[in-house]
Amino acid sequence: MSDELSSAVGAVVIEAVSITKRFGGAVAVDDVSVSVRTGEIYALVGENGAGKSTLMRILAGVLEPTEGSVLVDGSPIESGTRAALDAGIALVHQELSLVPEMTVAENIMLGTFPTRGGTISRKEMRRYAGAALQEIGVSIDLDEPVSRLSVSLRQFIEIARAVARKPRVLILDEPTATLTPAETDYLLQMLKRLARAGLAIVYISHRLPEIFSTCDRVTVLRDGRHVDTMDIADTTPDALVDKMVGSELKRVHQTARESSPGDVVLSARGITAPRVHGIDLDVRAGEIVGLGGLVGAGRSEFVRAMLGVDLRTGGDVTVLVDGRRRRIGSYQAAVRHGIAFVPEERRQDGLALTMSVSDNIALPNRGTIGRGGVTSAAKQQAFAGPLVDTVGLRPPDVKRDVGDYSGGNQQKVVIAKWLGLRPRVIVLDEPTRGVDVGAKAEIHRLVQELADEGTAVLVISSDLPELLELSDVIHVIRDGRIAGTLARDGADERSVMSLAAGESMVTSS
Amino acid sequence: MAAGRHRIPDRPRGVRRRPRPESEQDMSTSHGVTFGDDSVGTRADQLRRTLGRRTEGRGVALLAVVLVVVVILEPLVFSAYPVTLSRIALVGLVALGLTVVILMGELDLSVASTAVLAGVVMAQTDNIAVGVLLALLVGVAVGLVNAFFVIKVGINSFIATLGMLFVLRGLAIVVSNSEPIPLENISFAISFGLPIVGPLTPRIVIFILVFLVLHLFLTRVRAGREFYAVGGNRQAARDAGIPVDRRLVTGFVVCSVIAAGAGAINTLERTAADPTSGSTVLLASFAAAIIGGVALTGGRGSILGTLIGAISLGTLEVGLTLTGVQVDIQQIFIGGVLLLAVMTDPASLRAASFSLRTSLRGLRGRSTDREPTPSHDATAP
Amino acid sequence: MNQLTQSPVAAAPPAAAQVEPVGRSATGTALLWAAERGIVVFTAALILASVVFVDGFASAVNIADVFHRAAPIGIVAVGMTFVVISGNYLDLSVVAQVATSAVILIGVSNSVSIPVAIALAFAVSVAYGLVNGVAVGYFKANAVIVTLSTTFVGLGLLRWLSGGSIYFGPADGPIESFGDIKLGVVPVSAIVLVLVAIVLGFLLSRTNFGFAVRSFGSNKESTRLSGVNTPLVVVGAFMITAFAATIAGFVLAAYSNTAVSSMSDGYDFGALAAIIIGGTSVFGGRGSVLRTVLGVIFVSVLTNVLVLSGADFGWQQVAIGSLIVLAVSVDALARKVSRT
Amino acid sequence: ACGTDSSSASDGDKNVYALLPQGTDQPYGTEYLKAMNAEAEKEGISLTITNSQYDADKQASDCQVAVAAQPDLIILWPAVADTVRPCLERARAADIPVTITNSDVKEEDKSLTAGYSGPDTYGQGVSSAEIMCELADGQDINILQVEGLTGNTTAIDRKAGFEDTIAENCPNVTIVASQPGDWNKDDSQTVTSEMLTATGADNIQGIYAADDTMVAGAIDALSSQGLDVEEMLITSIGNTMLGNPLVVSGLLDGTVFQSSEWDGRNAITLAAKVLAGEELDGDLFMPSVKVTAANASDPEVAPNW
Ligand SMILES: Nc1ncnc2c1ncn2[C@@H]1O[C@H](COP(=O)(O)OP(=O)(O)OP(=O)(O)O)[C@@H](O)[C@H]1O
Ligand SMILES: Nc1ncnc2c1ncn2[C@@H]1O[C@H](COP(=O)(O)OP(=O)(O)OP(=O)(O)O)[C@@H](O)[C@H]1O
Ligand SMILES: [Mg+2]
Ligand SMILES: [Mg+2]
Repeated sequence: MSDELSSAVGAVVIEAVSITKRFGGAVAVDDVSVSVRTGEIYALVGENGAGKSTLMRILAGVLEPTEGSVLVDGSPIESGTRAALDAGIALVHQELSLVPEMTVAENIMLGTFPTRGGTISRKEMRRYAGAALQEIGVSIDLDEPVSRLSVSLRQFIEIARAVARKPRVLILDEPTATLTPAETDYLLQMLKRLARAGLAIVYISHRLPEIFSTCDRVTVLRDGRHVDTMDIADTTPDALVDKMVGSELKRVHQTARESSPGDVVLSARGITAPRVHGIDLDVRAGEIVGLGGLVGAGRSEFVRAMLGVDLRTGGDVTVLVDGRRRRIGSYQAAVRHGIAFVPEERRQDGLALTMSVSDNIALPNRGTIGRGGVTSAAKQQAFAGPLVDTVGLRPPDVKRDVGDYSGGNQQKVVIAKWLGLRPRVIVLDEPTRGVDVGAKAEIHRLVQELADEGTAVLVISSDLPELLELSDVIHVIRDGRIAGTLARDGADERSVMSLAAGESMVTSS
Repeated sequence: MAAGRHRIPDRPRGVRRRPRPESEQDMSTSHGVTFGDDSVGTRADQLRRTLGRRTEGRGVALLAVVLVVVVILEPLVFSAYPVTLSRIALVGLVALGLTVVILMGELDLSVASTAVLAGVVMAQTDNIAVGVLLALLVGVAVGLVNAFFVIKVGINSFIATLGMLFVLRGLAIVVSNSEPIPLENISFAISFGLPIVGPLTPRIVIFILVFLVLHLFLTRVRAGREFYAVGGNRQAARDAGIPVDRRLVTGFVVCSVIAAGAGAINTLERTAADPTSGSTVLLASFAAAIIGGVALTGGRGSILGTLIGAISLGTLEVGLTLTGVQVDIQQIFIGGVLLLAVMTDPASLRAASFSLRTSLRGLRGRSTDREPTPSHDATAP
Repeated sequence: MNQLTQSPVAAAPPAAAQVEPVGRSATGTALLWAAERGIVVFTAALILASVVFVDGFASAVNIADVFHRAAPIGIVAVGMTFVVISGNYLDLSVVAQVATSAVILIGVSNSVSIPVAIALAFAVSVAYGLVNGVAVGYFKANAVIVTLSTTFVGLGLLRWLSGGSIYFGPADGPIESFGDIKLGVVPVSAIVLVLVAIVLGFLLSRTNFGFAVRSFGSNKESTRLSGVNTPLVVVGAFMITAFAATIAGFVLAAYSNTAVSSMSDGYDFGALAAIIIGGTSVFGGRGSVLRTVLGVIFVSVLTNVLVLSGADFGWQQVAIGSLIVLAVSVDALARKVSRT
Repeated sequence: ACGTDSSSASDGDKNVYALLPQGTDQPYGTEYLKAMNAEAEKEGISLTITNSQYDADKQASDCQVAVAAQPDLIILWPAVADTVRPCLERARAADIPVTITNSDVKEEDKSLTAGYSGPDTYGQGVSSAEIMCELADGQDINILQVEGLTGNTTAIDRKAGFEDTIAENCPNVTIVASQPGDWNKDDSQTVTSEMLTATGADNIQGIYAADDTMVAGAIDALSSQGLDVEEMLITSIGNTMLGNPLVVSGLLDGTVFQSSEWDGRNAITLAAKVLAGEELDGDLFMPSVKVTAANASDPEVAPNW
């Protein structure tokens, strides 16, 4: 197949012809046509729920279109992932789709295990997998089960899998959501390289800078409908955002928050845990403290150990409750004393996807809903209603299963869970990962409002602009230690990155 | 086709390979993207990691304990190993098939009933060969029905097979008119219970063969290995183009056929079909699999583990019988050992110590009045 | 009973890592509405048909018999619903628990006194709840094996200590006369079932504990991260099952005024069958006590009708099995239709 | 108790394996075991007892273990009579004598056994039927049958014995409905009540239950339906502590004495004879004494379980 690769750069490889996809009543994709040419990097943007993933899933044969067809080299391909793969279409899914218990090599070769005389040839498998990893310039122990790997590494393994298929069309659905800036740059370099070599690449991201630095053309989807397709050269980020949200978005620019920090509310001393080596940290009332660093630096581990979510091997944590310092022994104690935690793995740890929005929101607020431990669905829905409006859930249907909502909306629900408690402290781990610009702006607003109301906020983010915009102070973590601390004014992307990577020592008070 | 895809030259096609520029080099290292290969430490270190990936730990531990205890109390268990082996085969054969289904993240509660029905059907004819064939056909049929409900209708296997548990048992009673059916060719049936290979009876030989076949299938054969993907992350398996439904059908059929085979073997060894037999099969099989480290959530475990589980249970039972301890006390003992086995699993101990330590911390120092010492800036010198 | 509007089957098997969101068409929603009330419809239809076609079914005596069939296992099932919804499959040890409580009630009240017997029985049930709950909740051990083990230990102890013989209370003693109490055609056992169902139904659907149980069954980690003491929730679920089983033991013993250590054989999967026919998800999160009660009534009526029409034991089993599958299939198919 | 004997067996003791399908899990088995152990003490036999809980496969496996242990003798209570041939042959090959207890093996297998002690299970059904026939006294009556546990050997034999005899001796008695009561009082009570509903209570003149526990349930069902129990012709098997008082009080018209004590004791007596190489004069049958109001209070039919 890939012998035609070199031929006809710029010719249309894959074409979606007036695709419509309905899920029951809901229209996810509405009569959308797109086409991708060899050698180009083609961007697909839109808010959460715009239909990007659904459309891509249809191209990759994971979903059947309700109407319309997918053409490769002008001829329709039959449905099913197999057919799509054989036609040279490889999709890197938005949700990690790896088998935790299988090794890196097996995951890369999943579905195409090389066999020798009927039995799997481990040697071959390691060879191809190794080649694929080398192709993307990442080296990992091929025999490590992926369950042991970091989120970011898993992302690269997914990409390696796609590359190993020797695709002609490579589709990446928000691949950078779990990556740090450096890793993102690295990935983008790689994509350009692959494109130069004649691949057709479809790239989905909520991060416009990436789009503008990398892509050739961009299509905007809104509510499942095709809004516009432009050459990147002919548009600007603001124009793009307007097309995405459908109206003039009120943009929150570097509004240097007038933060007047109060007393230290959350105080951690000498926290140690696996991959965390003695971290001290204070968060004051009304202050937003950011934790920067590379994926794998141990930020998540630190906060999880600090809050008692995971086992803390050493150190101790106190929180200021009505003028008294309370020691936090267990995670439940933390919650009891008004600490809220928005975990990194939204779908796994943050939400019960098969339960309704109101169920999810009511859970941490059990104590305040009803009295004497007695509650009811009606009470819970009544309680959830206003919170859902506060975070701007769309659609604001508290009876709907959380699983039916798209990424950004799910994150809003996770935050809404905690607002009801009027928390003293809120800890957010990658709060806007995979969240669209609109929702992202709203979440930022929420976080800042919380701070303004005197909540002590601790944010982990691998999204530097976000970290810089939100944080009053940034602690940069490297290898489980604080590598440096930057005040708002002393902080910029470079200083953070250099601390994170440990290239040189930038310090400021 | 697949093979074709993978006959790649070391230089992957389509992409120009150029030595990665420095920048990228340290990009990949300096940003924690690179670890693993290079970080592979000493032999011991490597060994530890390989062991860390095994799922049979608990089974091995239990087996060790059992063997030590038994060797001290009742060496006869070993000197009369054919007896012990056939008890192990009795406990373990169905468990092997069940493991296949569990690895796919499904369950089959109907195995015991399948075995019973197969036996009863087998006894309907005088010709043993035909009978065994019929029995195995019952297995195939049951497997297909289970798979149909799980895949086509889309109800989960726990329920579908719970229903089948009742249906098949009922059919066995109906067909047999709720009475044991003696086999015609009793002399053959009896000889079937006698050793054929050295001291090993057909039951043991078949058990060993089934173990080997399944072990190879799940570790070496592509379709078999893909069962782990089906159980570990079904969506991923689908996305990767694995024919998940076909794998599921295979799994259910394999499991049911093995159960039916076990039913046929039992019927032969007893020289009669018994519609009320197999009361202990289902739970014993589950016990063997789970002790062996097979996770009911799928994707994790091994046939080897199940074998180890079966050996532990079988040996323990025989040993206890020989000690002649009162039956009730034997039961208490077996229960206790099982409970211990699952509770002393490393993961379990970790979970327990975690909740213990946190709750202890919760107790001491409910509140303290101290100002936080100013955060000394942890910047490196 | 808001649970009635919840889905009877698991939204996704545990293996599927990613839950596919579901949109619903009007027809689909309608179908689901019907399917989710499947058990109500089924039960109503069956009872109606029986009244019409099976003579003697509606007779006072027979209604009492249906209640007799439903009561003891129903009480067990109602309790076990908590374990099932918490995502822990089932509690096999109910067999041992029911037998133990029955034997203690009659054995001990013969030798000592009824209050002592009742106290002792509950003490034992607490032990069961603790061992099962701690092993599953705190040690994260697999519920099937844990409860299988406790069944072995429990029955072993019971038979070893009690001598395992048959116990029967004095004729017309308090226990027997309690068993004979009737409210019109409704025997006391059924009244107890209703009371237990009301209490536990309230506990499951209207209290924070029940809420935590359901939520835990749906997603253990998110429940823990919401500040719920999840191990304790598990202990609670097993504790409630144990209490229910103990009460079931009393009812069973009172009904026949006898107790044998083998009298509750088959209650484990029997109760589970009722729970599932009722439409509670075996993978946790969704279900209700009301559903379980309906499931139990359904099975009891069915068995009763089959006996009345002289069907032999084998066919009874076949019918029950087919029903488990049928009840759930209808719902699953409805979902399928509603999706596309 | 027994276990400790075997471990602390003095060399003089004979080692005997007793392969039983029930034990402390059943009332009968419990009393049986007591008698058996007591007698074994006397005879200086050290017992190793297994309980297969009516799982024929487990009993077969137990048998293999027993043979491997090379005891002086094996006492076998077949879980399922049709399935013991291999066990018998295995023991024969290892020339370990096997005595059968409680329910006998099939005719063609008897040559492999050293003797049988226990009730004539089929005969008990016969006796119970004979009582029923006498009570019926030639009139056309309809009766209900409550069977034992489905598929259980004893249940099957008693059913056969009863039905055959009724068909032969008194065709005027018709069994209009039959359901298993699983040896349980409560199950029996429910199914009886339901059978009455199905057949219409006033069409029924009699009830036969395969044991006293179940007949007690049946009687409760009658009285809770307000039917006149005295009127009904009721027979069963057992003469247990539950059944005997019912006979005395006249509610139960007749039952057949089955003594668990006799059964357990004679299993050992027989084994001891065989071990001592004594000549056996045929099988050792438990006298199937018919117990009616006439003799219910006699000491020799004092119930023991
Ligand atoms: N399997 C499904 N069943 C029902 N509705 C679905 C399903 N998958 C997606 N949807 C709905 O279709 C719409 C498009 O979802 P999709 O995931 O394609 O959006 P997206 O653009 O990828 O959002 P995000 O940027 O958060 O990934 C959403 O409203 C979503 O709720
Ligand atoms: N180098 C590594 N080796 C083993 N496991 C790792 C490594 N890096 C990360 N992980 C695992 O990945 C998971 C997520 O850690 P993560 O990479 O998120 O660290 P982090 O500093 O919190 O970065 P971020 O929170 O931005 O993702 C953790 O469970 C951690 O154990
Ligand atoms: Mg998406
Ligand atoms: Mg993290």
